[in-house]
Amino acid sequence: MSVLAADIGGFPLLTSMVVAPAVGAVLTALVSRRRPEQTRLIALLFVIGTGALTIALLAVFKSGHAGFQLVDRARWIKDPDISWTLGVDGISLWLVVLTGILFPLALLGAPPHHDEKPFYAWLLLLEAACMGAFLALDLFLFFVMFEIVLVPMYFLISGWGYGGRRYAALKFFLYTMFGSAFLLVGTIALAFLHAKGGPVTFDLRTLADNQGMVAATTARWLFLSFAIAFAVKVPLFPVHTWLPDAHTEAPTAGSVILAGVMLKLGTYGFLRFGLYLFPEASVYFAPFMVTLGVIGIIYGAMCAAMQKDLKRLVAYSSVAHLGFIALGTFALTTQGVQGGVLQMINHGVSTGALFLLVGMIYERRHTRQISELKGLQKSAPIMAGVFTVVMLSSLGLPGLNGFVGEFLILLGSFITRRWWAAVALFGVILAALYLLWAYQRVFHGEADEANATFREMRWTEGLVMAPLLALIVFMGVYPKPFLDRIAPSVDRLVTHVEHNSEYRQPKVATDGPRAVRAKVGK
Amino acid sequence: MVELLVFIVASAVVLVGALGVVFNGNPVHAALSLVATLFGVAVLFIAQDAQFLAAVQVIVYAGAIVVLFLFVIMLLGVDRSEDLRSDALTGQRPAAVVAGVLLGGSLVAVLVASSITGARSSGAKITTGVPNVNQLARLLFTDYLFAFEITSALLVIAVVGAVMLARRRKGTTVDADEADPVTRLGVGQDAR
Amino acid sequence: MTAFLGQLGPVTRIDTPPVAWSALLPVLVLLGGAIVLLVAGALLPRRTTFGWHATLTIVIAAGSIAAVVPLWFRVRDHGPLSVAANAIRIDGFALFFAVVIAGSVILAALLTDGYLRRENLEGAEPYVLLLLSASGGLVMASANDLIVMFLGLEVLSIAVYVLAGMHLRRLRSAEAALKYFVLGGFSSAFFLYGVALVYGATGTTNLSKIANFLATNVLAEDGLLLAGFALLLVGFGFKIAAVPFHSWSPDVYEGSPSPVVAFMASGVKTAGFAGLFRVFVFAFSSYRVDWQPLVYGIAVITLLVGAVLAVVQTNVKRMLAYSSISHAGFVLVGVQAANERGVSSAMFYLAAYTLMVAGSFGVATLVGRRGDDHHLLADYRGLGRTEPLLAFSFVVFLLAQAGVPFTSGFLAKFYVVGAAVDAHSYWLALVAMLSSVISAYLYLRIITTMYSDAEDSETADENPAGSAVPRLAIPLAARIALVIAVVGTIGLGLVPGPLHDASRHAVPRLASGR
Amino acid sequence: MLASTLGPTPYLVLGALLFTVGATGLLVRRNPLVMFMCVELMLNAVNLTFVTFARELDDIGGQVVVFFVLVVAAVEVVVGLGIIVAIIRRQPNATADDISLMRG
Amino acid sequence: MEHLIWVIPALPLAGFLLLVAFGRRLGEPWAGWLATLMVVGSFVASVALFLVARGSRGGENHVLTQRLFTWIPAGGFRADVGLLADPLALTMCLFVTGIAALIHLYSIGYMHGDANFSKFFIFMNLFVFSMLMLVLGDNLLITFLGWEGVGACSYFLVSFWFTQEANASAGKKAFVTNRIGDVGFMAAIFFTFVSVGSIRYADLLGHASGLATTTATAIAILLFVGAVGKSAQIPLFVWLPDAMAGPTPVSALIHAATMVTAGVYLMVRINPVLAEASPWVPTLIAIIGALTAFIAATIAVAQNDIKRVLAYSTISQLGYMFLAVGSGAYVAAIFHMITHAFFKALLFLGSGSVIHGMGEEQDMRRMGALRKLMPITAITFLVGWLAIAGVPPFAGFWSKDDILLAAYHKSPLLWAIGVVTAVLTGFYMSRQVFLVFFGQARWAESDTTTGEAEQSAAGVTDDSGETSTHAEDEKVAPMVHASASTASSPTSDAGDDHHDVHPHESPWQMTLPLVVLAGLATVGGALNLPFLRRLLFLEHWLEPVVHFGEADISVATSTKLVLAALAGIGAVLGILLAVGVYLRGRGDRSKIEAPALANGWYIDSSFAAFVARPGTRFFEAVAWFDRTIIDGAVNGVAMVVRGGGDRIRTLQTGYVRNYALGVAVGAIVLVGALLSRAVF
Repeated sequence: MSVLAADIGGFPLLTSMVVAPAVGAVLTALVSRRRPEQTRLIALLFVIGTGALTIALLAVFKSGHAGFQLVDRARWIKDPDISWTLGVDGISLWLVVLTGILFPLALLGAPPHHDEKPFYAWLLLLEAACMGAFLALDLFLFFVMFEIVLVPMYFLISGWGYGGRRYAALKFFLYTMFGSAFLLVGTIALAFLHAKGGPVTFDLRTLADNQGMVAATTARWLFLSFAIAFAVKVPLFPVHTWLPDAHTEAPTAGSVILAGVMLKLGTYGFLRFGLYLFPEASVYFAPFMVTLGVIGIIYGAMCAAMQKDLKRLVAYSSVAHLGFIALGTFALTTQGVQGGVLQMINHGVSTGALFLLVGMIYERRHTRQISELKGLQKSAPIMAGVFTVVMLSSLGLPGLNGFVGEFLILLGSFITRRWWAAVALFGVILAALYLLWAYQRVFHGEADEANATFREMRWTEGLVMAPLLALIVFMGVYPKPFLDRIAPSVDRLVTHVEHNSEYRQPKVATDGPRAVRAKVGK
Repeated sequence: MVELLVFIVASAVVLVGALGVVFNGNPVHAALSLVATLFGVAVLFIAQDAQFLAAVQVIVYAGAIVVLFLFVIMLLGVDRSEDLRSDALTGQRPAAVVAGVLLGGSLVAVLVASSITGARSSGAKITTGVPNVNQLARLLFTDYLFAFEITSALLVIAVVGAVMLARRRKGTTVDADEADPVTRLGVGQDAR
Repeated sequence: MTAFLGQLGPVTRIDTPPVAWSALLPVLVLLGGAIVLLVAGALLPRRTTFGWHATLTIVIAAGSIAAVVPLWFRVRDHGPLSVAANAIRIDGFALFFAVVIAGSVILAALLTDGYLRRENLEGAEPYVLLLLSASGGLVMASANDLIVMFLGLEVLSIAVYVLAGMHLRRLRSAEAALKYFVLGGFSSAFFLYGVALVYGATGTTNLSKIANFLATNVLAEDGLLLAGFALLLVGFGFKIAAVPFHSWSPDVYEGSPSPVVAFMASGVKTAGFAGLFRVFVFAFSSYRVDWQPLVYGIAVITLLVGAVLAVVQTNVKRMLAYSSISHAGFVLVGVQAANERGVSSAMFYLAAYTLMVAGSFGVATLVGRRGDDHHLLADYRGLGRTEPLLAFSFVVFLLAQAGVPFTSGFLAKFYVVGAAVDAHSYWLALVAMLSSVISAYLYLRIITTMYSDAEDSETADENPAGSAVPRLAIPLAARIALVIAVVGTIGLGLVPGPLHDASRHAVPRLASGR
Repeated sequence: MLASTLGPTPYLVLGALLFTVGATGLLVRRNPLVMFMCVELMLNAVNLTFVTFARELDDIGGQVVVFFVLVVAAVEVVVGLGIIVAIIRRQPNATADDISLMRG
Repeated sequence: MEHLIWVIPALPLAGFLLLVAFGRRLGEPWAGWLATLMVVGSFVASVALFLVARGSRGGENHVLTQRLFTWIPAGGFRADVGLLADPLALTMCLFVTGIAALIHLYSIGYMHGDANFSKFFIFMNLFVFSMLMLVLGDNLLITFLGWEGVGACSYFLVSFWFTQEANASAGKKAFVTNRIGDVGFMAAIFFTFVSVGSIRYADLLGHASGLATTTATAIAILLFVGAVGKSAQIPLFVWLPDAMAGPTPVSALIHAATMVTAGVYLMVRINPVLAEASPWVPTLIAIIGALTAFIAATIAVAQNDIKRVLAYSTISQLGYMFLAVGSGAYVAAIFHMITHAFFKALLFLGSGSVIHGMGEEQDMRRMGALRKLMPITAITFLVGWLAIAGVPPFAGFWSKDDILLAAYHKSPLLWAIGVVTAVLTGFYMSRQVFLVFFGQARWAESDTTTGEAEQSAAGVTDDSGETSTHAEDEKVAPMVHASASTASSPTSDAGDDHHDVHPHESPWQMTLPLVVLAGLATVGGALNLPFLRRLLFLEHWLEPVVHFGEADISVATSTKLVLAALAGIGAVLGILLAVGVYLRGRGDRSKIEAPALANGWYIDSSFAAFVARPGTRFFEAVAWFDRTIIDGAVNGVAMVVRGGGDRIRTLQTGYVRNYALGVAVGAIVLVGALLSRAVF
């Protein structure tokens, strides 16, 4: 079923994607403090190298396969059985690639103002952890990676953030750790209950593919414990309040990674460890999760509209966007889940780009207060143009990436949960409302004295934005290559859920017109 | 009958002595009350076939330990009587009484209700023919040999500890909060 | 002695039981070493340019560890050894703890050397007491008799009482000694009374016999026994600083000389747990349904109170003291599980914690500066800039205590929670993890303080905070200690296998419950 | 030798009471020396209990234990008094309540 | 040939991309010429395709399709980028590209000298591309792509002169209001997929007869919601008048001729579904259309801004089209759409020419007697006037007559509304023509008069509480709420430059399109002359598309003639009334131009007051809730921990005896707990 590393000449590609940035972090840390240019070089080298590895992964990934590919496996701890198992499938593939792309951009686009060395070291460490979390096929390994990301991010926020950074970093760390507490207990409980006194294993596939070892009610409890952790990470309403603070106070690179990559750990967790491990419980709790998602969409948008801080606004927009992803995931239809996976990438690209832009604005004006910005379009038309495209992507304009994901999510959820989707649709209106309003206040109007001398985008900044813009357009116009790789794994996941529960997704979701014709035929 | 009489008298002495320790404001008096208790306990030892222990009790406890107490009291001149009419710590005394009543109550209840467990000696029996000393000695060097050896470590600790603690250290106190910054940083000379 | 016995021979010949001295070697090395050191201390000058005392102590402790090695294999291949009329049981468990305790002696000794010089307190006595105390710990870990356990406890404790008051010019040191001593004596009395009650109920103080008795007899009236359990638990609870018997520990940790605290939090606590396991989990295992709820309750309040109180402290040593209480709660979770996983996880935890906490107090020792008085959080401000390596090592210890992956602390928690889950104590596991979230606040607070300059880091670039304060003097020995602790903490986090295997092997087979 | 007519209970109860008085005494007295004396009372109570059990169980082991307790008591007193001496030298006439620099 | 459908949208897209890349370098006027060329090319391609479609198979209508690539595949769902060139689409293509080409040409002159000249054409080309995708899409999603695309372009172009807050607000308002409709559209797509399993028109319309009535109703209503938003019908029409903030060519192209008619196109496109829906759906559409037509016309009567009059007029005319759709007269709707495109584009461009000539002056009260100074503009404008008023034989008469006939067939009441509206149309258009081109020249009048005029304008707007829009926008307004008045009071004319106004005729790039459009507006009726069946060209041409739903209107010829005559008389009546009031000066203008009308029946302001304000307040409440309750709970937990810590901390008194008490209590609890186990 799974394609082994041996298929590509035995090179442990996935492992190297985790190890490379970690090695880079250590090397960066070892360079003398007085050689900042060297640290930068090393960091860049490793981060771009890792990006290149992810592109290589894209090349060797076999797009027809549903199962895990390129699996690397090595025993780590004997009892309980914990192993370094990495593998990639359609669900994680793009997240890994996104990670590989966003990190170099964040590093290039938002260099630190002081203490380069630790900054780069932490950033590289963060990349290693994110990679590990997306690739882990061992529950324990995943938890480890899921948890360790907090540390570099904590240091990035508290070390290089803005005014309220300490509070924000602390809140971020503790809040997420609070969720992880449940996850750890749940993880261990699952493994032990699954073992039934036999050898305990944390191997994801073993645990997921042998359903029925854990009683249904127990599985629901376990699902809840997982869900709390992921809900905090996503974050879903009402456990989202760490996010605005963390996003706002984090340095630009931190915000980009936080929004672009780290939030996906939660949604990815729901897919990989929620639906896959607890199909029945996922179905059972789906109405609840979908409701949370929808509340997040509307609520996040409303809060976003009322923010006075541009970065905070973008942060709240993330709440809304991730609400969409949760909605799609727990719509439990192939469209919804595919849309969710795609939207993770879209959100990473768009919101990452937005944070980069907000960072650029901050660099120039040293304020994020919307009320202090005005008429920037006059002096910086190109930046305004870039901002416009990113904004339109974020509000889901067809032809840009945001739309494809959002549409699939709404379509998928409409199939099973009509009224939830109907409410979620209003989020689409609200998104236009708060983003355009913000754009208007920041870029439109007559620039006052402070904003009149606003500097246009530099070409280096443009270079950082270019790949993101290209992705925004490409994914909007031709998402097929993405969906083609996502689809088999998603279909397998949904089928897995169907096999292990009473739930069946409506025929129309899988068969399209044929399903309807068959019905009419009868 | 005799045992009962002995018990009543001895237990009275024990309790009165114990209460004396607690209620005598003057530490010297308290120490003397302690002696009474120790004697009472020694009597009760005898009443229960522990003659050697009774002797040791008198010699070591009453003879050595209490003397040590008195010695320190005199040495430090802390024989001022303590005012027992009030307690500066709010609630400490009533709480202590309540705690005492509860603790004593539950212990007594346990002992009264379930003293007989059916357990019997699994070690050396108390044989009436052999002198108590011999029996103790035999056990001390057989079953309790290791315990006996380890007490040596205790004694070494006592010696070293006493030496360390009682050594007169010159130099100012380093952390008295009242001390002014200068003396606070002042470093005293070693004893030697 | 033989001559003396020979004289008495005709009257009452006492056949001393055969003692396998080799099996007692780890303890004997420590005891004998202490005596040698005492003598050597009298011969060597008090103030030495080279840390002879510390070196000797380390050699002795290392010797003790070395003595464990052959025993370990012997025990592994031929089963546990009963020594000295079954008063001592040398099994994997005892040997594991022997290594941990001796290890904590090494770390403490490395820290003590520089400390004594700095505080003008040179002399061999502290090391002697350290070794003696450790020997008491070893005795506790291997005791198979309640009396031996009690004596081990006293040896362990009384030496530490003295060590707590070692820095006589510090009022706080003396106060710590007094508080520790008074409360220690108080709780020892409870413990002893518990021994008496158990003795009365079972007719013996030997743990094997007690276990046997409890497993084979059904007591009509078990009040005596249960009351004995309760009182024994008071004694152990005091030693491991479990709530509500913890109140001494913050004051004592704050007041005692920091290297001594390093030993208290690691060696002494470990020994206390070793005794707790020996008595409750091993000997009283058939009554576990009775005592498990108590331990459950104690664990919960210990976890929470420790964590919550740590949060509101401003003195780093007190913070660590309270966090140490919370950690004790974690180990109690392993105790509560009362299964093999629980024991081994607790052993792993204690071993890992020994490194972290010794390291932490090592840092506190150094930052305390002369007078051992700079322990406020504010004293750590800017440490990340002035002493990056020291700060980094502290970060490692703190993150490990917070349970961050790739440190020993994480795996320790993982194993303990696993044990609790295995025993179906899900809520306890959850409470434990949540308390570690609360504690994490504290650790992060310290870390943040270390890496924040002066009042506001925006302006700090021109005026590095550390410039006003002279650099810390970090003696070589302390450096070595910190390096050992850091390497151990991270190493165990990456490769927990050997230690975990050892802890698994060391657990004796437990009897099933009543 | 006295015949055992009384049974163990009165002795045990007396021990419990003695223990309680000692414990309570430690709680109510401020003089550290007297507090130590109270600890001695508690230890004596335990000793009495041991001896009683020894007779009840017909086991000399209980008496041996008392022997060790005596040693421990002695050592405790030595060290404890050492500590007190050290303290009183710095803070003459200090009571247990005065020694409370550290709290919270 | 059918493989070349893609050329039609591709050319403007290419123009867009080229201008994005090289627009600045090309500069003025070459960027404009490039854009125009692309659109002209697109028009040529459309014509070619039209000829192919018409020519093949002996006049049989031929449906051309082309599938370019799969856009979104997901499970059973599949959306292709597919083009469908059927008669309806081709009709739309022809007039969209044709008019767009003219307006592009016009814009070269109009935008002369603008700093962002090339940017303007970027958006214009993008708009044309989007519009063509909307029209040519072979499935709902491609239409939706275009649908949102034109919305976005509208946003860009309305707020093109972004430095003025009012323009920015208007753009935002347009987009957000449109989005409300778009949500309906999206929901309709979902419904379609769920019930048909496909979103291709071929599948939806081909299987329309198999749809359940409720499903068809739902789809139809939801798509109608989308149409209402896009085509500015009640209640979502408020954005269109504000959208006049954009440059005039934009108003002409987007907000008169093409984009706003997309809703009508959509309704016609799905006519088979409408036929399957409950009968109340068409009726509702007709009522909404009629009401919109009437109300907008009344508002147009009292407007002073030259473009606002036209904006309300557009809304009114769109109402006619929906009335036609609701009455089942799809051909009439399309017919009117085309003729409307001709004359309304003409009128807008004419007004643009006036504004251009007047130096950005838009207030009709400051114009007058321009016919001599701007002869070409005046003559073409007059043609437009007669066309929209419905004076035979101009284009408007024929199409409007068709609609009124269908309305009469549906319900005489609707017809009556239609006729009254026709009278109003004649009136307000005449008013405009007289104010602008006749009477006295008022642009040079003294400040006082102007000031008064301004003040009266201000007074009018004050009632709606909106004069301070700019300032309040910051506070009040994430909700759709902008400026009924702002567009009409350009801030640049605050009394410093209008003395220097020298009205002049516009350059040829601007007048040429006027002339062409005037010609079309004159003869446009020829597309569908009712005299002979053979002359009903449009009806024949569209037959294959609308045959499902087209109502069979069987009305006696005599009735037809009477109705036509009445419609013509109504138009003339309106004109005569205006002559009386505005040329002869009879009657009280102020009574006609009542504040209620000038302020659009207060619809916009009441929307602001009853929706936007409470909405904003609600949003604020949510944000407060988030800060205080949700986040407060989080911080509250932290505070509880700290507070608990501080509380428990007091137990740690520092007194050793207290500690001992703690130990004792602990011992008692333990003993008690264990003993309770022994006892129970």
